[in-house]
Amino acid sequence: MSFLQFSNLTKTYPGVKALSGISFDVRKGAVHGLMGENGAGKSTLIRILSGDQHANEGEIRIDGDVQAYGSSRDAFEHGVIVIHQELQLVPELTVAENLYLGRFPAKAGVVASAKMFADVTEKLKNAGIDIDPRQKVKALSIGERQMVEIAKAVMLDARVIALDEPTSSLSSRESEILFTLIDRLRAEGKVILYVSHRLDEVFRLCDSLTVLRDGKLAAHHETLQGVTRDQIVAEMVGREINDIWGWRGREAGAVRLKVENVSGERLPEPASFDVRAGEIVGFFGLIGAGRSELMRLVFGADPQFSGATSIDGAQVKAGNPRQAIRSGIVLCSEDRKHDGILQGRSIEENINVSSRRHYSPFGLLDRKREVEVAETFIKRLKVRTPSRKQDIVNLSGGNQQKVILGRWLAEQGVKVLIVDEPTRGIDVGAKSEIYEILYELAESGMGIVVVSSELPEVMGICDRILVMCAGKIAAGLNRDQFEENAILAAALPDVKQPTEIAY
Amino acid sequence: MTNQLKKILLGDQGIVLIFIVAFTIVALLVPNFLTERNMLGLLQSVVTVGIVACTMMFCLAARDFDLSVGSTAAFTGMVAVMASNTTGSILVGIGAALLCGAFVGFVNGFVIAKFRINALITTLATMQIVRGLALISSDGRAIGINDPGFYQLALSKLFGIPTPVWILAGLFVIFGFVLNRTVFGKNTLAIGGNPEASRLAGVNVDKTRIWIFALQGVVCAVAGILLASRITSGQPNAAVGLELSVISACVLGGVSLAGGRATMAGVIVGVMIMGIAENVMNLMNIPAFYQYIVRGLILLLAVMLDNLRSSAFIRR
Amino acid sequence: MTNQLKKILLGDQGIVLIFIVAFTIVALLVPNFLTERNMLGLLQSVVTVGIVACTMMFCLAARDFDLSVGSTAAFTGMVAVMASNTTGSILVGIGAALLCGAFVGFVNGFVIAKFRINALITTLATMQIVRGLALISSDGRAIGINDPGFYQLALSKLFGIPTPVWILAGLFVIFGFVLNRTVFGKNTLAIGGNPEASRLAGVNVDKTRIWIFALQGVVCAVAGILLASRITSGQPNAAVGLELSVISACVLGGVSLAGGRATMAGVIVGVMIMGIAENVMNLMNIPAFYQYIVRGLILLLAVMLDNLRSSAFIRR
Amino acid sequence: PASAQDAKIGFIVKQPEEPWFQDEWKFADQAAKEKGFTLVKIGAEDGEKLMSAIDNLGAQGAQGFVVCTPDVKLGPGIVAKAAANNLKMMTVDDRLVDAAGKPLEDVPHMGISATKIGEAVGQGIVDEMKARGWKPEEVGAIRVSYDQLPTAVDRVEGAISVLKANGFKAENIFPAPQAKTDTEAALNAATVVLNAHAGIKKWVAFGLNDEAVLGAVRATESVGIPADGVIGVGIGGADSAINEFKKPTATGFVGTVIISPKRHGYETATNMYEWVANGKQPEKLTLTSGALAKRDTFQQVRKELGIE
Ligand SMILES: Nc1ncnc2c1ncn2[C@@H]1O[C@H](COP(=O)(O)OP(=O)(O)OP(=O)(O)O)[C@@H](O)[C@H]1O
Ligand SMILES: Nc1ncnc2c1ncn2[C@@H]1O[C@H](COP(=O)(O)OP(=O)(O)OP(=O)(O)O)[C@@H](O)[C@H]1O
Ligand SMILES: [Mg+2]
Ligand SMILES: [Mg+2]
Repeated sequence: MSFLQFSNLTKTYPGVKALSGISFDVRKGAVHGLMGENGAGKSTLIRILSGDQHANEGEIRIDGDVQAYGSSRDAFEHGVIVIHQELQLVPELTVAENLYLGRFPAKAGVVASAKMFADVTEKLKNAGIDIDPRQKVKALSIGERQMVEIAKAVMLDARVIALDEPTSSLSSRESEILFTLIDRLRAEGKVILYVSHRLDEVFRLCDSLTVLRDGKLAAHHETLQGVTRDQIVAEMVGREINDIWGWRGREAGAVRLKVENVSGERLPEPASFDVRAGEIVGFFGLIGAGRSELMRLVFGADPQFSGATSIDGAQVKAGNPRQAIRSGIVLCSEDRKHDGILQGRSIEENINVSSRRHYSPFGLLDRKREVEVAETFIKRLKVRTPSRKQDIVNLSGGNQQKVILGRWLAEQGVKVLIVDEPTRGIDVGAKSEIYEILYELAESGMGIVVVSSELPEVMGICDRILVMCAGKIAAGLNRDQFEENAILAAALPDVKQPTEIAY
Repeated sequence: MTNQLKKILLGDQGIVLIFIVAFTIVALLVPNFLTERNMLGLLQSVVTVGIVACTMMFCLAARDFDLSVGSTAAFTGMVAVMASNTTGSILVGIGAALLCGAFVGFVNGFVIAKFRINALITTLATMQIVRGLALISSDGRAIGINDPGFYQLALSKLFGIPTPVWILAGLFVIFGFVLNRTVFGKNTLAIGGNPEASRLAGVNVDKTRIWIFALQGVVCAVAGILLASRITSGQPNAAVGLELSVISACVLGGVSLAGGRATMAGVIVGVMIMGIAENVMNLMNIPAFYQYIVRGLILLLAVMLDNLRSSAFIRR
Repeated sequence: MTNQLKKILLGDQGIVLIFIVAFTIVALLVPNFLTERNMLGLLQSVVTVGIVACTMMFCLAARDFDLSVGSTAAFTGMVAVMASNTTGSILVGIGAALLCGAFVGFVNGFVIAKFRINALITTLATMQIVRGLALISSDGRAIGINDPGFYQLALSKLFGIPTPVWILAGLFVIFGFVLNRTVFGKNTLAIGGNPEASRLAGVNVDKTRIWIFALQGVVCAVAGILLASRITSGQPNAAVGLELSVISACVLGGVSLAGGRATMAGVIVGVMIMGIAENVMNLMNIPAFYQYIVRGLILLLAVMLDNLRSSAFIRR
Repeated sequence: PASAQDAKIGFIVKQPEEPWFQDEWKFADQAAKEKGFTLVKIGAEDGEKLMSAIDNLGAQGAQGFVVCTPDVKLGPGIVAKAAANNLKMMTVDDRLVDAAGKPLEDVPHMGISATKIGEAVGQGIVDEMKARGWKPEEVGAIRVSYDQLPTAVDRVEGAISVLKANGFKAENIFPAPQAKTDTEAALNAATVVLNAHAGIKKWVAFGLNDEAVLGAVRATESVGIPADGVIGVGIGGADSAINEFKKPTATGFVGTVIISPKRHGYETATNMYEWVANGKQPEKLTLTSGALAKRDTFQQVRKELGIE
């Protein structure tokens, strides 16, 4: 019996047809997957379901009733809860307040704080999420914030729950918490729409699946029995991809990046590691393990308390990203919204912002060159956009991520490239393109650091993995030592004995 | 536990600490400052700014901006005087002024929230329009209060403290409570902190913003009525430039112009710092032209100290 | 291709369209408006606001704020007059004024960028300090220009158009170029779009901000010198409230107070709309009190139209 | 010479919101109605607006204007601007001066000097003190000052000169600088002075205008000094001052020096009209005088000045 029905949904933005005539049904008590390339229209569909955007044509029915709500609040009152792709939290409020935002428990307008905190503590515990409800959200790491978002979905009583890439910066352990929660919800008979670029998850979780391509319905599977990964990939990207990782070996050269005893405010324990020329080093860990913070310290985004970083033997000035870039080290941050995109500026400007110093004589722009650079990376990374002049905030999440990556790939004279969750929200097709680029860069002698919460990814593309746990580098493994359980074990805080760091 | 202590001293409310230190120094150094009479005079002199700062705090916390407060205070003061003169009832006058204030505020809020027009431009426009109304309705002249009972609003005292000061204190308590303990206050902070997230979480952003501006209007009317009572007439030129004083007091008190951050204690301190600065400059007979310079330096010093304090905290 | 056309008409520069329509209507309806004399008068009347708007655009685009422009213009005007009176050389006077302007701007920028102090408070402080300096240096009275050659700055004409208007046009061209064609301009917009991201992308945020304020100071000095020449004296009370006019002109011209968005064409139109409004109200003999209301309504109307236009475009 | 129908005359004032200038305009309007010419009223708060206003008049085809300038030092600039626009001009209230500070004698002027008004205020205070039998040494004076405005300085200095000449000691005169020119600012500034000198029981107050003095009087009331211990004399005869006289009981606001807006408005406009229409040049200098109005005399004074 179909409980949630989409019929003929169509949505256009200026210059973009985001959805055209999408129709499909979802059963009660089913987890329904939604997949598709970046910019295929998944988030748009979800945004329409949430009442945040309005379709140009078509309708949504829940339990047979046409939904004609005009805002997120209406949608909520109709039993629809949506967790959006971009984190939607208020940094200055506490975790509990964020969870209850829009529906505070109150008597005569006065918030019943004690009840609220008790309630949240209890529910977070039940859900297996370990976050202090009295903490302000601004003090949480990205991954922790994502867990807060997830808590939102399970805390409230809803008929339909839509999750837009909820695991994009979670490692498998935290994802597992989410999956347990989803299983529970499924058992309660809720309808769940689940957007993800991770195929494993889709197979682990979903009962049925819809694939979108270019805003159109590319495939609909009532059941996933007998459906193969390759088939879905082909439906999504219109071609076959045999091995997304496509790893190929190369000789590591001399040490390029040497990090010694670096510590900072959020990373009290000094950390040391190095990266050789032509080497791709992966950093794995659970959320809050301190990987991002370590990279920010190395790059100089945050002030260092101690330690030193050198590239090819030359000391890098600490605490100054500008100097770091000039000495050949760049960081593509995990938080694209806060640290990446220049709001209100075009794709072209977002790509050129750093690299243009190489082709701007006397501070004057070389507009031809800027267009060239922008077009090159739009093409190479398959950014889906009507024009390079498009405001970056109008792009889909994955496409924004590609533009930010493009900014750093366009940079010249890079010796060490650090990418933090580089494929966060990026589709399978584009992922393999990005890996290919990383290999090429490594082959040209660059040292590369990949921070990722996706274990298959680090295992798939790295030559060496460093595992971080509770702010310390807990283990190091060479490619021939890669083994899922060993890596996970090292990442877990209760395993006290660090394995011998390789080489 | 020392950490806990540090947090209180150096945390959000740190400007309070600076204030206490500064107050002590001033009290010791400036003769005639810490007399009962001067303290009462000081408190009365900050009534207008203080009252309006209560709601301006909400306005700024929600990432909005209101330039029309001075005009509204002047206009509602006129309305109170005119209405009570015509009807012979002070209560009717006060009621009319509060209504007019609420109306101006509501219009501001409605235009800003519903038509999505920049708050700066909207309130700049209403600032002009309302000032024009005040001037037109009185033909540009001050209007005297007929019923001496009206003066009593400002002159009467309770336990030796003038009524306006009690009203100010009451508003501080009320709005402090509203900001921290009510859904309305939390929603205000949420809207300022992340408008998009608040909207998606189902906060009625438009309604909240309209309410904030309407409240601001009412509170301006309270200030306007007290001001009229204090100067025993409605003056169309009153309270010019009030907006800048109020906004600076708020920002000085740690309210972020980028929204999402505000504390009542901070705002009170901001208001008091500005009031004390004026008071002390006059007590010390600083010549008018040098007062400009001193005023500027005090502003700078206050925020710099606050900054030093908080960055020292962060580095730890 | 009609799409292309639509984009131009309704895109970023749409306010230009509104302006052209409004201008035509005014020219047809208001007698004496479209005469050469009135046009020249109009242009001269917007020189001060227009000049300062050039750099205020950068300031706002970088998410900053500058309230000190009025004081700086007055102060530098005084400096120009005093220095040229004492030395007998107009050039020395101009040089001294430009230097003082740059210095004030640099201090603003330095304090804001390096000590991370709120721009509103900082420039409010310098606004007071600089106004105080202007008053002190002249004892509060205007200082007449000794050398009549100084008047020529404002009175002289080139091809029938007064020099200040040429200077204004020149600055429009220069700053339009700087905004769109230089790294400095792009960095300004990037900082406004996302200061943290810009820092991490290697933009020298502090330096850029300091430069913006220093430039703003120099440009205020240009405005101050021309103003002094126009009113044949240095006046410590000149240009009070200039900051609000300039900021409104910019915002009217589509510069976002949240940073990251600005176009020179928009700012020019914003400046012209404000100038035309004043001009037409005087041509039409609108009584002073009603001018307030009309001014407010025009402001509202202009942004509302701009809004309607852009939302109509989005809906399509 | 232009005929009445197309005679157009500008009347520019520095503070259009002030009741005084409103009155000047009102009387100028009356002249325009009687003579049948067009009057263009423009407010110009600073030098730049003034220059634009003159351009604007030129563009409208006016033949002449009357101006009360925001600053007398603008003299040469205004004269040049008027000439450039081919406009006849005369000044009212404030007389233009050149760079050296000498009055521009060529420009016809009607007015009263700021110092003179101040002296009238001082005299009013001194007379009242004598009537009440106060001794100068037991009295404090509040000088509500707004030194940013040169006229304001001249007015209060005028008052002080008379006070001193009548035995007032300089150290008993306390400045209360107001941050803005409204009543509230004066009130706050005066309160500080009163509190700082709590020992003094008798006070006199003077300032830039009625509003300033009213603020000082309100301050005495709020600190509990009875009305018979206060002598405030304002300037202007604005409605806020008249309101004081209409209050059921006398306040410390004893009097106000009224200047006649009728002569300043009506006569200057008429003179300018005669000049542009009939080529009859006005007098180079006409000085008017202020009159002190008190609670019992204000109606009569106003009638004499042609205001009622
Ligand atoms: N506000 C907007 N203005 C213009 N175009 C938009 C806007 N929002 C989305 N789009 C476009 O609509 C298309 C669909 O976007 P959507 O966000 O639904 O993609 P998605 O499938 O969620 O992609 P991703 O996997 O990257 O999140 C994209 O091409 C995007 O550029
Ligand atoms: N802005 C902040 N203020 C204070 N503490 C923070 C802040 N951001 C992160 N932290 C804390 O610093 C620790 C390290 O976070 P970091 O982001 O480096 O972890 P991570 O390994 O990259 O994991 P994630 O997947 O969550 O990003 C976390 O415990 C987090 O709570
Ligand atoms: Mg998406
Ligand atoms: Mg991370």
